[in-house]
Amino acid sequence: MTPLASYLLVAALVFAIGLAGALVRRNAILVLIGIELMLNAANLNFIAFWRYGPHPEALTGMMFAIFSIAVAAAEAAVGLGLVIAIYRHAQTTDLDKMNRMKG
Amino acid sequence: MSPVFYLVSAMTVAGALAAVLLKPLVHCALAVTVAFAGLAFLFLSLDAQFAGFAQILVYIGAVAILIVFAILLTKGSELPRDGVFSRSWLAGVVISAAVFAALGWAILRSAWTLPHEAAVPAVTVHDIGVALVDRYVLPLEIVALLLTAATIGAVIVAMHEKEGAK
Amino acid sequence: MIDKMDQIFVLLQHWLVAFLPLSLQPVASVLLAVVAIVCVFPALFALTTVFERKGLARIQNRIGPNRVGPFGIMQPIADGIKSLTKEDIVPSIANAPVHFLAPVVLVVAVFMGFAVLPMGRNMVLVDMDAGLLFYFAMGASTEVSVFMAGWSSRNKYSLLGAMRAVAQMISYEVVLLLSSVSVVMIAGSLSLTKIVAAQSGYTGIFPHWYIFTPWGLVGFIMYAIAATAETNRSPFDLPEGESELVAGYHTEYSGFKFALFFLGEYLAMFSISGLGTTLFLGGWSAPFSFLTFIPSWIWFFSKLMMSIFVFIWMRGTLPRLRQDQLMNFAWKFVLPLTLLNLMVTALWRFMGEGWARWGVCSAILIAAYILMGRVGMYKEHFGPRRYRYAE
Amino acid sequence: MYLFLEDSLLGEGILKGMAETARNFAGSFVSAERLTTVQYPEEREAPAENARVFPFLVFDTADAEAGLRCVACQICEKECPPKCIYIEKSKDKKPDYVGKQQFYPTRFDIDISVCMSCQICVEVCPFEAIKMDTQFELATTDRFGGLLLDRKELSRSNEYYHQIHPTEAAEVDARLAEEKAKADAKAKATADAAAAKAAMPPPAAKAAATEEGAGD
Repeated sequence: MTPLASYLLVAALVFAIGLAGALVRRNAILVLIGIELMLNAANLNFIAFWRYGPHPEALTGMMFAIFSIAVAAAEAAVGLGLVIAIYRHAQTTDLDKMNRMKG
Repeated sequence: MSPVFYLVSAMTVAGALAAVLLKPLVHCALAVTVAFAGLAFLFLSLDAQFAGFAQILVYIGAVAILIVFAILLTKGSELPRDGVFSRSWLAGVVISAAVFAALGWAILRSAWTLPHEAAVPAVTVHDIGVALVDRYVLPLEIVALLLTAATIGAVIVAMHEKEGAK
Repeated sequence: MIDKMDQIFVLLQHWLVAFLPLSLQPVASVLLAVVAIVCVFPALFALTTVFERKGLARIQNRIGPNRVGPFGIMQPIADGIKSLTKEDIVPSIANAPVHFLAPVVLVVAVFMGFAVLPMGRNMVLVDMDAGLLFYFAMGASTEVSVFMAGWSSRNKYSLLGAMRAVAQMISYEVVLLLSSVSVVMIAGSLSLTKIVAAQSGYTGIFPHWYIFTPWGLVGFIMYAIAATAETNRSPFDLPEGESELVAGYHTEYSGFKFALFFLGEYLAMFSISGLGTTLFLGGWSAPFSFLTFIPSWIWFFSKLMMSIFVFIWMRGTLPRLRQDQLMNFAWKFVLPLTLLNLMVTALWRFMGEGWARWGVCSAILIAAYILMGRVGMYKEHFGPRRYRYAE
Repeated sequence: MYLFLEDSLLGEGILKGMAETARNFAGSFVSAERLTTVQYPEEREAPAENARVFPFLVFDTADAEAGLRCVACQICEKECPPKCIYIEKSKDKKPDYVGKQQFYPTRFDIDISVCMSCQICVEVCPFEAIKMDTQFELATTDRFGGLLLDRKELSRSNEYYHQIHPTEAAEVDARLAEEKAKADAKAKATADAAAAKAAMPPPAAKAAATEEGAGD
């Protein structure tokens, strides 16, 4: 097993766990946590490929990870803002109960 | 691979699993903090100092705290009566297992063709900074715009509804 | 001889490490430095507690602790024995593991911050390329420990106190970061040793410290305000307002765990003062060119103690702010001024040498300060308190 | 438009305050009269005249048992907000300072761990029998027995009262003397009247009685 492959495996595992969290849990906040985990796993992939790739000095993977962190922060802020807004409206964050289009 | 890698990977995966499986939401948030910290250590072990510290600063310092605030603002710390898992949990588990299987298969298939060792890239923070305002200046500006929009959007979405609006 | 005195700790470390086999030497030298930090700063903490109590007493025309040992200097030992022998109470419904981990995480995260501080010439544990970022990453982790403490106590006052403290720390962390960024812009590096090196020259006898520039002065003041809030010191010590706010996140802590919180708070104060010294006050460099014969670590620690004294002085003077005043002050005054300061720093960077940039930068900052201060006071976002029922 | 407000610059007050505390800081090293505190166990300040801690019972004569002013009327016991006074009334009577036959307390306990030093017992006492002490060093290792003071422990002489609250004690003494004089005069008048009644013939005695009634 090469180092790159083991990093990729860890990233795949974290990604799968995040996906499971997003699909399996009822709470909207937990879904967001799952999405964050998936984004992080992708970042790990980028960094691993940057580290073991042919042109690390081009910084492509690193830059992608940095931008992804910035975007993830924005995503978390907006996502949690939405969760709070929905909670205020529906008094629940349970996704199984949010099955109506009408308010 | 060094034992440190296995330890940190185990910590990351355990944190992620706990975040998904634990029932009380605050426990999930703390567990996901552990997973974030583990990922930051993995970044550091990949010689990506800047990304690792940015990960700690953004994810542990901001996102984890944000999640915690959201949990407490939505009374998420109370356990729901009808279970924490969705009705379609089986489908979710199957899908994610399938995704992991596919990814793992691809990685293991190509494991021997992947590069073995690479020299530690001599990239300083200075290089990253120069690259940010040179080659990646357009993405940087777009991220800045996105962050501004996200800040305004989050404030508006979460702002108190005015009396009479209801 | 002067060089030897300057490097005495480095030489000592090398001498001690040389006794060990070659394979152990790198680990041993790091370990030795860690042990030094772990010993020196808690000792400084013990001293500071007694000096703080004596200083506050003098400000209030009292004498202060004078019973234990000569002039009360052994007071911290008595306090330490007291807190060690006190009963460690964990509420029965508390989340015991998290309740236990919170102070540990806090102290560890704060100790990590010392790793990148240059405490003298060649005296830095790890000279990281992204040292400043590392410091802030560690500072951000303390927020998690604060939340852990408040939540795991299962006490609504603790939880509210924790949320209050976290909101305060996040708000002022933004300011702390942005005011440091202006230094990074001029020094061109995130490495703290390079930042100190960039300030180490002299013009005549005067040093090139960043505080002696318009943007540096404003940045330093903003940094000091944010640092005060970040370390929960008066007048921003709402997390400790036991008299009117049931303390805060550490309400349910007693005995040694409480002492750990106390220690963490003081260590954070030291490290944030050390960072401020490094960023704005020239780190370990001497204030005048003819004083360079005094060892660099003496300069670092005397600057550190000076800033600690200012912290104590402020605590003895200023009343506690209310939560809304605190937030208004952060978001409506300090943050805009810091952002403006960033722009002024950029202007300073690109205007080139000469008196013109002094005039322009100072004028912009002073005008902004007066304008924003007046607006804030007029709208009562901050400034003198007025109470309806009192008039 | 905000530039010409009468208010000073933002932060000026903070600087003024810092200067003031700095003056205190330096001054407390230089001039000893700035220091307001007293090094308590070694030095102590004389207690203020109006200081009050816990109540005590006043007695007049040399004997604490006989001279106790308290007549066990139990008003203080009823009025005490935290109910820290416990009184047992005697069966027999003995003469008080006026010479009148009065009950006396066989038991008078104050639990000073309960007492809140409100001085209501002093206000309501019609006999000036209970007063506030200035003694505050009452710490004890026995928190139940040691803090429950009985009649003997509570008794203090009038001289002691004069010592701790001279002005108040003088007023009280004057008032008591006046009352005693009045009582004496009345007793004398009654005695005189009785003597006159015995001496006078019946009609005159009747007239004297009406006179006395008009005098009331």
